[in-house]
Amino acid sequence: MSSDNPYIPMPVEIIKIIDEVDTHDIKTFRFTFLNKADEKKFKYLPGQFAELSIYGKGESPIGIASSPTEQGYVEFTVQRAGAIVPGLVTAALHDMDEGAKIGLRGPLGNSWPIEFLEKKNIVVVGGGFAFTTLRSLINYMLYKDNRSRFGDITVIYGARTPGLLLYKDELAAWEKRDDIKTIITVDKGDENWKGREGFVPAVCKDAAPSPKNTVAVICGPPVMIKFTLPVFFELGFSRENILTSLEMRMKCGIGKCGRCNVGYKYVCSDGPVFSLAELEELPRDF
Amino acid sequence: MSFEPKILGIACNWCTYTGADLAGTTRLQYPQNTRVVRVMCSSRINPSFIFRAFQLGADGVLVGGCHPGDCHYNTGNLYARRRLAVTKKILEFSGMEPGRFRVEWISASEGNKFAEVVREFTEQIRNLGPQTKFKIEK
Amino acid sequence: MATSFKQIEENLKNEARKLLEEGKVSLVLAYGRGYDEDHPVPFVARVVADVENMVFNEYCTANMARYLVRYPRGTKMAIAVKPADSRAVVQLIQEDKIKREDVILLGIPVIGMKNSKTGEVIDSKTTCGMYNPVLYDVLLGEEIHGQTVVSPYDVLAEYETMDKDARFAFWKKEFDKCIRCYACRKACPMCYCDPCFIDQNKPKWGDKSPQSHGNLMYHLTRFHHLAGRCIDCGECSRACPVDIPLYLFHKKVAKECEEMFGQAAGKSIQDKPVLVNFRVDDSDKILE
Amino acid sequence: MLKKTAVQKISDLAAQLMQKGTLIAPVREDAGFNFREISDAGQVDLNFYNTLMSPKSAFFPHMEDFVRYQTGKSVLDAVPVEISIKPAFLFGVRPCDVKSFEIMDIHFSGTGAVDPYWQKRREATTIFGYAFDLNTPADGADFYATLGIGAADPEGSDVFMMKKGDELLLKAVTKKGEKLLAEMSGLTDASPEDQKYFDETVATGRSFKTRLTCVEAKSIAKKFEDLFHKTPFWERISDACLSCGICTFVCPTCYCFDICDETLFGQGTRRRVWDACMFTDFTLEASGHNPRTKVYQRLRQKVCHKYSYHVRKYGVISCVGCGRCTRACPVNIDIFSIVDQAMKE
Repeated sequence: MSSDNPYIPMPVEIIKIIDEVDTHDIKTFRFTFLNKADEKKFKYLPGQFAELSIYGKGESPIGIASSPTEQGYVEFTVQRAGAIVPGLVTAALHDMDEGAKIGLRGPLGNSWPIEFLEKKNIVVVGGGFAFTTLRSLINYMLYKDNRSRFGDITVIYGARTPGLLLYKDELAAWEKRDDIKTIITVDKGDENWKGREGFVPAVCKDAAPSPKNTVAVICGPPVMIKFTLPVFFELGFSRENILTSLEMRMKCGIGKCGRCNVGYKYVCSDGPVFSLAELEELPRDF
Repeated sequence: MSFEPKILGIACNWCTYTGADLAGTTRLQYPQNTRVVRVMCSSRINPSFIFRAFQLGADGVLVGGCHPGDCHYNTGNLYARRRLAVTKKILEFSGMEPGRFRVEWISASEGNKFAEVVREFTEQIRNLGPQTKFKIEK
Repeated sequence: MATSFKQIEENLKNEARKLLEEGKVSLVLAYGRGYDEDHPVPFVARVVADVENMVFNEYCTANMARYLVRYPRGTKMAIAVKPADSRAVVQLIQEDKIKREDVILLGIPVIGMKNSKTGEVIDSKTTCGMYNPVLYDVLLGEEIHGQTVVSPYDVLAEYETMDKDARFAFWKKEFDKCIRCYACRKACPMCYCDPCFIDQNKPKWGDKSPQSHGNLMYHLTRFHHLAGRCIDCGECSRACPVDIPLYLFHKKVAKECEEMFGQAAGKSIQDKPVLVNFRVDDSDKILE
Repeated sequence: MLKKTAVQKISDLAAQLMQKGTLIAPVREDAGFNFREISDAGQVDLNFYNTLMSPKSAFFPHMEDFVRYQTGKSVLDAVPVEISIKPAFLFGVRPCDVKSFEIMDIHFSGTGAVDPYWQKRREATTIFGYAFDLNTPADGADFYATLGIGAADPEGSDVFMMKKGDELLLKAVTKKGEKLLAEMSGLTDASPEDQKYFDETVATGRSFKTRLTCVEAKSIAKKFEDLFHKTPFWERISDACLSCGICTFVCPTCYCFDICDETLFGQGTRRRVWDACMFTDFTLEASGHNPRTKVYQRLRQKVCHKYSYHVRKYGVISCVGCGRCTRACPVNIDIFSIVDQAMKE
C-alpha cells in the first residue's frame, strides 16, 4: 500500500463487534491493522475521526471511539444510516462479521484540544449516539498516567431510553469510580430503570457545574445542543470554554474535495472540534 | 461454436410466469436461452431495466404480460403497453436492432404460446447475432 | 407582421406593473437585463420597482416555466410565455405541479428568436416552431398568422432514413461528448424530479463518471421520462455546453407519441399525459 | 532567451514535443476549442480565443482512478493505480488560466495534505503560456484584467508565446523552459526588435481592458461575509440560476470532487470524479438531512467560496476572470455582475 497517498486506505480487520443498543442499529467495531507499519503511523488523539472504507460501497467518516491509550486496536461506533438516503457503507459494515477486512483512512481532523484542557475541570455533556468521541476523551483522561493532568471530571450523558445508552458496561464502571462524577439520564425510563429521568439541558441545570477553570465539551443532536448552550451561558461559561464537534457530509476527509465547509473552515481539516467562540465567527447557515 | 444468445425474459406473475410454469409442467421443449425474471405486473417494468439489460450483455429482452383486459390489477398492462411501445421506439432510434426487444401477451393457460414465443424469439436473436451496441465491454 | 420586441417589452412591463400593483400576483417571471444586450437573464419581479429592469428581445429564449415549480404551491404568479413555454405551463398543469388558477400567463407571440450563444435564429429545426402561445390570459403582441407552417418533425427525416448502425454511431459519438453537467435536465421545464434517477445510489442506474455507458443510460432514460411530455422548447440543446443535439431525440419520441396516441404534449389542459393514460382500444400494433 | 518560428510551422514544434512526452494542446471540436492530448501534430491549432473547458483537466482530470479491486475479494487484493508521471507539455494556455494553476497549487499541494495526483502531474508538466491577441477586443464575458491579470503576462509559464504577425515568439521564462527551448530545433534566435515587441506587448497587456471596476480581494471577501445572512439578496441573485453544474465544470479554479466506487462485472474502481456545489446531492447526508436544499444556498456557497472563503483561507480570490462560466451559462448569469451587485449592496 502506498503510504504517501492520502486517498488510499490501510487494510484493517474487524476483531470484535459489540451490539450496543436494543434497537440493534448501533454497533461498535474493533479493528486491528493488518500492516504493522500502518499501526505505528496511526497516531491519534481523542476527537479525531477516520474514513471507514469498503470497496464497492464507498467511505464513511466516523469518529474514533477508542482512546489512544488503548493499545493494539481502534474502535468505531457506527449507526446504520439511511432512513431516507441508503447508507451503503454503514449497512455493509453492519452486515459484516468478525474477521472481515475493510479499509481505513486516517486519523483525520483536529482533536479535542488536550493541552488546552490540561489542569482544568472538564464537564463532558453527551446526547445519544454522539457520545463516541466523548468516550474516547473520557477514557483518555481516566488513563492512569493521564488522570493527574486534569482536574475534576463530570460526565453528563443522556439517551432517549435506557436501551439506547452506549457503552453500558463502561458507564457502570465509571459510576463506581470516585475520580469521575457520572450522571446518566434518559428521557423516559422503563420498568427496570432505576436511574435519573429527564432531558440533558435540565440535568445540566441541576448539576450546575461551576464555570471556574472549567471547560464544557458538548456533543449531541442539534436540538440538545440548542437547549444546553443557554444553560451553560447562564452558569457563566465563556464561549471559549465550550467545545463541540461538528458533522457534515464528507468525502476526502483532508480538506480537498470542497464540500464540508462552514464558511471558510472545512469541518474535516479545520475541525471537527470547534469552540463556540470559533463557531460564532462562522455563518449560522451553511 | 454457434452463437448462444442470452435473453432476459421479464414475466408478469399472474399470466406469463404461470404460463411459463405450465410450459414446464407439460414438459414442452423450448430453448433455454431465456432467463426469466418475475415481476408482479408488466407495468412494474421500468424502461431502464431494459436499457440496463442490454448494457449488461443481454442479446434480447422479452417482456410477457397478461392479455389486455385480463390484468390482475385491471389496467396495469394497458399502461405498460403504451410505455413499452415508447421504449421500443427509443431503442430503435438510438440504433438498436428493433428485433431485440419484444412484448407478448401470454396468459396463464398458454403454456404452448410461451414455448412458441421463446422458440421464435431465440431463433430471431440467433439470426441477429450478438448484441454489441449497448453492451459494456469488460 | 409581428409586433416589435420593443412593443412587447412595453406591454410586458405595463402588465407586470398592473398585476403587482393590484396585488393579483406576488411575482412575475420574465426577463431582465444581463451583462449585455444580447444576454438577457431570467428575472423575477416581486415589487413594482423591479418592473423597470425587465427586458424583452430576440435573445430571451429561456423557458420561464422551468421556474414555476420552485415556488411553494399556491403562490400566485404571472409568467411571460412564448409558444413553447405556454405548452410547458399547460403540461405542468396537466401533471398537477401547478394550478391553473395560480398562474397568469402573459402570452408572447414570437418570430425570429435568436440563440444568444451563436446568434442563430431559432426555428422549427430545434423547437416546436409555433408562433403563438397555446394558452394565455393576456396577449402582449398581435397573433402571428400567415407564416408557412412547417412541421417540427421535418428535421428528423435525415436521421430516420439513416442506417441503424450509422444512427447508433451518430448517437454514441454525441453521447460520448457528454460531461454530465446536467444542464439539460436543469434547463428543462419538465425535469423536476428530486432526486433525479441518475443521482440515486440504490438502485444505481449509472455511474457518476462521464463514461459511455453511464451517459447512454442517462440520456435514453431521460428521453423516456420526457416521452409525451417534452414540449419541444429546445432549451436542453441550447443549454448543452458540448452541443449534443438532444432536441432531435426528443422530437423523435414526441413524434412517435403523437402518432401512437394521437396527442401532442402541452396543447390542452384537459389532456392527460399520454404515459399515465391509456385507451382500452390502444392497438397492439404500437408494440411492433 | 527569446526564440521564434513561423506560426505555420507550429506542427513541427508540436511533433518535437510529442517525442519528448505527452502534448496537450487546443484542438478544434464541434462545440469549440478544447485542450486534448495530441495524437497528430497537425491537430494543434492556435487560432482560438479561449477553450470551452479549462486546462485544469491536465492536472485534475474529470475522472481519476485511485484503486482497482474485485468485488467480494479481500481489501488486501486491491491495487492502487499508479500515477503516470510521463513528462507532459501543456501548450497554448492563456495567462488567466496559467494564473489558475497557481491558485489551485495552494489548495492541492500548498496547504494541508498534499494531493499526490495534482502535485506529480504539475511537476512533470511544462507550461507554454500564450498571450491573448491584443488587436482584438476581449470577449464581453472576460474580466481577468479586473483581477489584475494581464492579457500577456508571462509569469507562471515555463515558456511564453505570442504572435507577431505570422511569426510566433517563444520566451523561456523558467530554467525548465530555457532548457527545453535550447533542445528544440527549427527555432531561430529573435532579433532585438522582436525582444522589444515582446516587452511592449507584455506591458500593453497589463493595461488591456476587459471589464471596468477594479476589485480588491480583502474588501470583496469582507463584503460577502457581511452579506452572507442577507437571504433576500441571495434569493434575488439566484432567481435565474438553474443550479446545473456547467459553471463549475468549465471553471479553471473549481476543484470539488466526489469519491465514487463504481463496480461492474465484479471489477470495481474507486475513483474521484468532478462534482459541483450546484448539485442538489452535493451535501446530502445519509441521514437525509441536506444543509443546502435551496438554489440560493448553493449559489451563495459557490460565489462566497470563490470570493470570500478562499480569500480568508488562502489569501487569494479563487477566480481568474476567464469568463468561461458566463459564456457557458444556459441562462446568461454572470458571476462578475453578482460581485458587482454585492459591492453595491
